[in-house]
Amino acid sequence: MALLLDIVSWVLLAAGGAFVLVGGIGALRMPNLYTRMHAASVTDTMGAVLVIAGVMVQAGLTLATIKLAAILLFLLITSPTSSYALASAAMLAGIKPDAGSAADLEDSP
Amino acid sequence: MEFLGIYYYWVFVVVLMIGFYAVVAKVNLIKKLIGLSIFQSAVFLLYITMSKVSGGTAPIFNDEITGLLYSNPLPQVLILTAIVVGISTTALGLGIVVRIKEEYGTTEENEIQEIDRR
Amino acid sequence: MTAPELHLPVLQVVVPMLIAPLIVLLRPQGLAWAATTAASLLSFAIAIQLTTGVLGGHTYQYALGGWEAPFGIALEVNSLSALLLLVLTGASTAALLAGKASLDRQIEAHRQPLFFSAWLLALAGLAGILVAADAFNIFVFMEISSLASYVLVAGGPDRRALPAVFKYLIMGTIGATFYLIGVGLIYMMTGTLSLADMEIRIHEVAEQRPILVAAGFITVGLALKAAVFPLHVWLPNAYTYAPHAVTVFLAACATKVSLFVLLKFDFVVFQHNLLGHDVQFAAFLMPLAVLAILVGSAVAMFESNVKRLFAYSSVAQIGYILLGASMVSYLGLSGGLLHIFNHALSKGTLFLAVMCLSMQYANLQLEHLAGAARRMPWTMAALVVGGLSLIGVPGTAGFVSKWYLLTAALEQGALGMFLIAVIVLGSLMAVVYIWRIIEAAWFTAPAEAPPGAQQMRTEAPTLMLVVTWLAALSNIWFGLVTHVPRELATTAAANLLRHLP
Amino acid sequence: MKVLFGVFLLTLLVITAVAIVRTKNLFVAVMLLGIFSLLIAANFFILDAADVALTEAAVGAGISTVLFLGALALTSEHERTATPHRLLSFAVVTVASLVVLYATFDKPTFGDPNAPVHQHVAPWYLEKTPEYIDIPNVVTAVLGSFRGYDTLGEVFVVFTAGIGVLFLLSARRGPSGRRQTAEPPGAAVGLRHDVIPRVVGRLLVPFILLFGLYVQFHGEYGPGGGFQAGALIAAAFILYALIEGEEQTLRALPQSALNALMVGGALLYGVVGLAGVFLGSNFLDYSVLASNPVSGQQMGIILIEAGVGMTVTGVLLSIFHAFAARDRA
Repeated sequence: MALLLDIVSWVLLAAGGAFVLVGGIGALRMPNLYTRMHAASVTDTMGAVLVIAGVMVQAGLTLATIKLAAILLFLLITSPTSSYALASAAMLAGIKPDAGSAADLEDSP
Repeated sequence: MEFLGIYYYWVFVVVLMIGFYAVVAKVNLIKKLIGLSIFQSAVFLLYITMSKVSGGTAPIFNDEITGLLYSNPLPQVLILTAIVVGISTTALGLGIVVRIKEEYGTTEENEIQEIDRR
Repeated sequence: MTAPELHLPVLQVVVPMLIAPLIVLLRPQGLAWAATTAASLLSFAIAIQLTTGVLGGHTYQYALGGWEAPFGIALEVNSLSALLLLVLTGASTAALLAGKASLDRQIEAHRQPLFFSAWLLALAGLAGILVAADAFNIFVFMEISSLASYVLVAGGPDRRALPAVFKYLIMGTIGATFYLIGVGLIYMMTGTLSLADMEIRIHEVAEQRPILVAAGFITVGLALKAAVFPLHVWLPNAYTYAPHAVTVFLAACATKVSLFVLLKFDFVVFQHNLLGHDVQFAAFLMPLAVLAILVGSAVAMFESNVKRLFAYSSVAQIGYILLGASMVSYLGLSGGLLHIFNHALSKGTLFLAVMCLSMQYANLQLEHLAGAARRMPWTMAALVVGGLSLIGVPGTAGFVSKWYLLTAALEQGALGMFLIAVIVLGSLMAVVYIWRIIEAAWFTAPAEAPPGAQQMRTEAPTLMLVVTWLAALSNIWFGLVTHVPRELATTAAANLLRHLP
Repeated sequence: MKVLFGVFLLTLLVITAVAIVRTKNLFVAVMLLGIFSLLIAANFFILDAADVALTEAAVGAGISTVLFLGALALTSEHERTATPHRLLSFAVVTVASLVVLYATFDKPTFGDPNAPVHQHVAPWYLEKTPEYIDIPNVVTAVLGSFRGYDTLGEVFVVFTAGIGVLFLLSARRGPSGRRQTAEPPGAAVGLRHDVIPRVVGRLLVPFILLFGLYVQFHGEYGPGGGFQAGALIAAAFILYALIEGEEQTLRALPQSALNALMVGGALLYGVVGLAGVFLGSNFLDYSVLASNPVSGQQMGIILIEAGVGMTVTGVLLSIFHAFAARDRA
């Protein structure tokens, strides 16, 4: 049983790690702000959820799991909000969503 | 563990000197304050590194588990105080920079000196 | 000893510190000043009481929270701290009493409560350093006093005060952080923060290298805060553009408090534990002291703004104090410590006189002061008395400490001759720069004075003038009746040198 | 495993620091400084310093970033001048680092329980805290009681910074003080028209406040205490100000209330200290506050932590408002 839990949790953690990695590569490689945000959002969603789930399995039924659940809930509310705020701020600053262009943050003031 | 200890100390030195460099070399006043923050943070790292005991845990007693090894609480207390001192200095420094910008219209040290020389 | 007297060391710090927040709430005009002056007077009274006790051969110890020294924080007042406490609280009180009119002019009424609150915090912070016996506690109070003095200096009406105070902040913080690194390294090797405990425990440390590095960091960090040449670059502008009353207060004591910590560490903690530390200390600091005297005085000779002139002279005077210390002898150290007291008297008087001048002269460039002696004879006379004391003319306080320094130099053999030459040369340069002011004030006709106004006597407000003259007279008093400061300084020197062979 | 963690975090720390110094855009530098603080907080956490990690995260990554941004809004975002005397600075820094590195070789081994740091005073705290104070968090015990005088000083450092900034920013503006940029007035009233951040923000504020209070009053049992709580509560109000605008926040918690918090907290601490004197013991001796010395100590610590929390909240919010008001006018 303990072994099974360990395996499950490690699979979750590894999968979460993989998503975080993909998100990171995406944020580096994508051409402009909106596509980068799109790639980075993988880290917020699948990455965070899987890692926290993996840690929850490790912790078992303890106070720590409840705290982790609270963190997860918090993340599910805040990360879309912050992505939204970021994108809307970018719009206000005049960066046009255009997948083809490479208008970068560094180029625009 | 030995390697990590040396590495911690060296990172302390490197970060300390990066901060120090920013303070002495940069001309922009806000950049100087940012450097000052880094400079002070490095010292925090020095203190906290020495508080660590291998196999120890945070110095908060647990009723259920006894016989634990605890890390040293004293440097942690000192650094709590030092962090507060650091943010206070930063805040005051920023207040001064804002006033300088209002009076001189710039936050670059060389331009301020030039204006004063006139 | 009675029960309240036991609490005096902590009251010295806590009284101004706890009155400071209350000042913020005092909105009506003048009340903030009155309350601050009252608090400062109370601190002065406590300092006198402590000095009396110390002169009676007593050393005050205080365990905060009832926790004994290495575990809790201890306070200690001995003759050295008493000497500096007298200077500190006296300077603050004199500056406040005399400075009312000047501060009212320089600080807008609605900002005064905040300003005076910062004043008391600076006073409390400096007093806290002087009574502390714990290395980290010194850091905390150093920061209170530094932050408060930045606020005070930034109160200056000239916008050039702001870049000056920014430089002061950056260099002060670097100094404090260096000090913190040094304390951290010592703590790493000994496991203690109490100064008395360090003195004993560093001895047991086999590996000395971190201690050596710590000694370097602490000495350099404190030298920065004490404006030891060549780390003095923040001082002239900060003193010049600060409000006049603040210059009186800070010039008399702020840098000396850092010197006090420096001496405490180098002579007591390190001297006891590092082989040949006295030699290194002297080799490192004596050249700096000599350079400070020569360069500081030389720059002062060519400076045209009176406040800046005196600020550079302060750099030189710090050099004298350090020169005494770096001779590492009983006489030399006594002379240095005595010079802390006497320089505070003379420079305090001079800056008080400058404050009086500023009531009539908006511009303190020398050429604008032409004929000032006819307009403000009392002020200029006080300035001359202060100047004579700064030069070290017999019969004034400045002479006593210079005499000590000269006799100490005589003990040093061939090197002593050179030091004597430096001291004499420094004093001669002081004659020159004081003379320049006298020349401008007495022997130069005002360039284009409005007709009729030239002969008018427009003195500074009475209270300001009275305090200035009290300060001037104390220069003469302590030049003739030297018992109290000498006793304090010599006892302190003997105490600091207890680890020398 | 932990070694790997440590090396990873430390390396990132150095990279971030280099990036901060190299970037010309101050906005980017401030954001990176926040990341730097978070990284160093993570380092503190794996070094068993939970309290310090919490403080560094709240202060370094939170409050300090907000203050820097507030100042940037009033100054300029770009570093214009290239660094002069680069070689000279490098030389100074190199010499200084060689001096520090000189100490490396004699220092005690990392984590060695027999190192002198862990011998003299520290074990006494760990041993005597249950007996004298009887609270689980030794850091709070040392901070509040054994070295309570330092903490008193710390509160007054914060207080000094608070009145300092208020003093500086109460001055009349100079010639260049007027704003040149024509910023839309919307910036001053917050994100009032942005529905999503506004709804979510309003949802979060009460929880952040609740968490702040939890950290305040749980400081004896877990990581936390007055300072961290003050920073969190201030953060909640700053978030409120961002979504609802400055004026709304000042209506909820006016400047006079902030002044009262600032002054009241500092005085509360001082009065608790003086109570020891009047009850016939030393300054800051809490054991005379109650008939039982141990509960007296606990009472004293709770009171002074409340004082710390009040002052920190008051000061941080005052500073924030002072910057923001300068922006508005």
